[in-house]
Amino acid sequence: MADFLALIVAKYNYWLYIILMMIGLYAMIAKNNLIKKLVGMNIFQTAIILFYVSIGYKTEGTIPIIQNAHGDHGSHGAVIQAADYINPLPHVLMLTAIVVSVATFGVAMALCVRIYQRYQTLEEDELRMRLSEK
Amino acid sequence: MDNYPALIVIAPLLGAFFAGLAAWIEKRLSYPIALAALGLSLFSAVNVLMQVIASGTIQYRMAGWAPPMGIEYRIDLLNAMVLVLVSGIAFLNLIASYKSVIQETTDRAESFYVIYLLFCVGLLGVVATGDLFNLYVLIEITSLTSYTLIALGDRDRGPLAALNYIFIGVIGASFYLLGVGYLYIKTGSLNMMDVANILSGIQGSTTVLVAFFLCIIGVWIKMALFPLHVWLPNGYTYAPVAFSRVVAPLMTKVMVYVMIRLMISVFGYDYIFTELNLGQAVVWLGTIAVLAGSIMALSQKNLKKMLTYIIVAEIGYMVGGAWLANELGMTGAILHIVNDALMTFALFLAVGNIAYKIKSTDLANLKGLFGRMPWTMAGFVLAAFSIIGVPPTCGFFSKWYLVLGAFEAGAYHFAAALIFSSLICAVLFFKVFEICFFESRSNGHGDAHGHGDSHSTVIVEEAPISMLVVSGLVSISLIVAGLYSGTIVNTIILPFLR
Amino acid sequence: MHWPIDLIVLTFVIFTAIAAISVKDLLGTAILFGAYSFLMCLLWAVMGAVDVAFTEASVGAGVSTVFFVAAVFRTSRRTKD
Amino acid sequence: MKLLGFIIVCLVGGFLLYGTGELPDWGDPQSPASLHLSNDYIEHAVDETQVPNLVTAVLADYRGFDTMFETAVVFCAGLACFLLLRDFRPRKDHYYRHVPTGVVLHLKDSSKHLAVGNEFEDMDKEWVPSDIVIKTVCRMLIPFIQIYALYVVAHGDFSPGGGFQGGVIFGSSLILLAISYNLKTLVKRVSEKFLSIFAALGVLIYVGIGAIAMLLGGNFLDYSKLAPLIPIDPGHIRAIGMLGVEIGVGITVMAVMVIIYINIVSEGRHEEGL
Repeated sequence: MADFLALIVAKYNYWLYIILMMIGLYAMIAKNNLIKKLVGMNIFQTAIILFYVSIGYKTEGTIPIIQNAHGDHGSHGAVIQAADYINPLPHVLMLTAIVVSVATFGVAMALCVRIYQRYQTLEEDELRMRLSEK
Repeated sequence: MDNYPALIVIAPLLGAFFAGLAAWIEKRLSYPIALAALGLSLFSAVNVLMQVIASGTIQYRMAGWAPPMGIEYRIDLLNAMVLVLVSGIAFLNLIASYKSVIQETTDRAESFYVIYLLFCVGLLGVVATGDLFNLYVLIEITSLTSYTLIALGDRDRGPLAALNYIFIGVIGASFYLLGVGYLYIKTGSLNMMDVANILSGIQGSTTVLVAFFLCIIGVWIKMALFPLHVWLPNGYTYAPVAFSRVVAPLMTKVMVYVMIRLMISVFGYDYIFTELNLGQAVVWLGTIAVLAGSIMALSQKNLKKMLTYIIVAEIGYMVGGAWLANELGMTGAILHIVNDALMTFALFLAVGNIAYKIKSTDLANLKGLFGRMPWTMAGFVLAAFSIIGVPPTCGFFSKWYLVLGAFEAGAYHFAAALIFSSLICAVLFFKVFEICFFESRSNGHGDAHGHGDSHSTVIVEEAPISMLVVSGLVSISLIVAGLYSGTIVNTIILPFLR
Repeated sequence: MHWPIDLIVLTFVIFTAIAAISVKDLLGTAILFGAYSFLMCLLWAVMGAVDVAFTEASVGAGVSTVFFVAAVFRTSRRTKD
Repeated sequence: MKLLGFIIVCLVGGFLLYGTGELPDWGDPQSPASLHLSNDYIEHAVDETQVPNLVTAVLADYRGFDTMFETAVVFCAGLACFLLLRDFRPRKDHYYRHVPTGVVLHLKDSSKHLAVGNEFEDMDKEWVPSDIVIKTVCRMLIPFIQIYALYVVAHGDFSPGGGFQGGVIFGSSLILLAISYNLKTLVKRVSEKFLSIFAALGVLIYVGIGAIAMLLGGNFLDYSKLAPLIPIDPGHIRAIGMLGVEIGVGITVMAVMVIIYINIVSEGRHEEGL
């Protein structure tokens, strides 16, 4: 039982990121409404960010802001222990990824508005019908 | 000056913002600024290529930090060659697009130049960088700019094609990002060299396997390998001409470059071909892509769309060649990056000239074009010969290497597909020539008297001189590149592969 | 020991994600999407990624939702699925 | 399509699930990802940059080149929304409401503004009674939100936050103004020209700092080469460089968020909105 719990704790994040990603991907492929697809896209991207953040976590670590750093430069007596701080690199990468995803989201929304102006609908099957009419 | 590697990317980036700001002072300032920025970029790229040929790989540390900590530009022979190619084509296209941008985007030409420059920044950065995550950010810049520019094209279909491209493009880029994440969890590093060093000590890991597949599938989606190509034909067809002229030759080729870079510099030959033994399967994929692309091209009624399907077939050439697992195949694939970029550029330049004058690229509207636009069509014929693979042009040489490589690897199906696709291209282009040459324009058929002198009254209506000059220059470069392909192979590709 | 919070919030995240893509009203989707982003931000804060959580709170739950509502305002709330 | 989607999703999910078997445990401090590079950053970043927030140090210095392109992506998104949606056709219909009586004047087919007195207000097609509580609260809140945003930008070196977060918060304070009053109020205060110039200017500050470092003989973005320009303890020069870069990022992000919002909500007409 304890082993099983340990396994769940160890892998739960990875499993659930995969489930989230599957939800997002499914919405992107199977949904009919363009805005629903965009929501799927965003879920898909956040799932990947969740994966990266999970990589960086350390059970015993604290947030990656060094405590007694400024003020006195001579305080190097307390050597910084790497194991005490959570890995900052994935966070940096994911800041970039979040911003990229919101940029894509904004452009996609603008496109949706533009498509709606032209066709008065955002449903994919209706759009396809409109296109084949012409 | 040793800042040339950075300047290649920084010059157009700075140029983009200066062009954007200058547009608020005087609208006409944007174009010369853009031109100067890309010119500087081309100049630096040529300089870097000279340096690399003379003294070997250049490493440039961004912000001065040593590689695994900071981001580094690592420019070897392959990079340097593709950089010159990309900046050259971007520069020439900007010269050619002055008139057509004004025609197509009317009051928004300045913004077009800004986005165009950012697109070039993305492509150049993708080629120059030596960092896996930096590659992702730059891929996103190229993608975001292409979404925008595609949506600006055709009023009805453009936005839909762009939105479709966003969905598929985001899946591709996210797969790549996820692959990088798996690599990172196993190696703890993002620098390509460093990752490759650590990976060589890891054997039989499922994580690396997953990382490999995610990265490669992501890149395949971005380069539109056959079953994943659905976004490409619509996207490139409905884009504005000035943009499709640069995105069609460069985007997919740069992605092929990324694939080759990942194969050679990150995962390594041994891992792919010995441990996973994937060569055969992917060569089959390439074969299918070549066949499917050529056959779908046959059924198109629009010249631009037909050419986009030919691009799909050409991607099959390069993917197949790169995965033949021998030196000849890889040489062919790399040489084909250069040649195909030039050929596609020449073809789309001709299409751009036609679209500028005729305002349509439907095959039915192209009748009598040889009489109306002789110079444009001369360039088109030359480019078509090159795609088919007629000897003095450059297309022949890369196909030659690819076929030799296929025979050496025993992949006869791939060789057969190459030859079959050349035949189909020949049929295809002669069909176009027939329409453009033999059938005169429909108004000639109307009156019975004018039958005799309908040929003598053909008016020559050529595209503007700037477009013609670029078109002619590129068409001639096809032959020049063909004649010098031995030099390219011996001074750049073979030293790189060994 | 953060893992019980982590487990619970993650489960909630999955529920809001499913709800966001299955609600038959786009304005509802927008709000659920905001909730999803906010829970995600909470999760990242639990995992010590404070900067990422901060960004997600301002970008994902804040501005994205506003863009979303703006786009729904200019298009339609109707959706078939 | 549904079935195809389901099959693809299951294939991808199964493949990824197969890949999780070998991943290190969640939170394992000994996983390779937490040993190789990250230790170098944690142990040396403060000495080398004097910035205690490691995320900011890595974001703006070690991997500052990434962040520059990320800002360029944001700029791109703003420009894209402008290009896709902006509609310069002048407004044909004007509505003016006489405040004391509530009578609405409708001007058809006129491209000119009517010079109306103080008793009339320029309004949208449909009049929404604006709530005095919301207006007052928002008017009081907005300055504080903006100060907080500036604090987030400036204090990013020491606490969570930085250019992006601060820029987004500042941008949302302006969006809040548009929501609580109406879009015209916002457009009147922050003109399109102002926003466009700021969007380009922010990235230009970033790239410019890098280029100046290059001109002074260092590599691109090497802040330590800025020392001759800024009279400050050379140990802190990197922190100052990072602050400059973050300000650039903040300006761009602020402007772009507002541009995207205005263009989406008014379909590019810049007059009526939420």
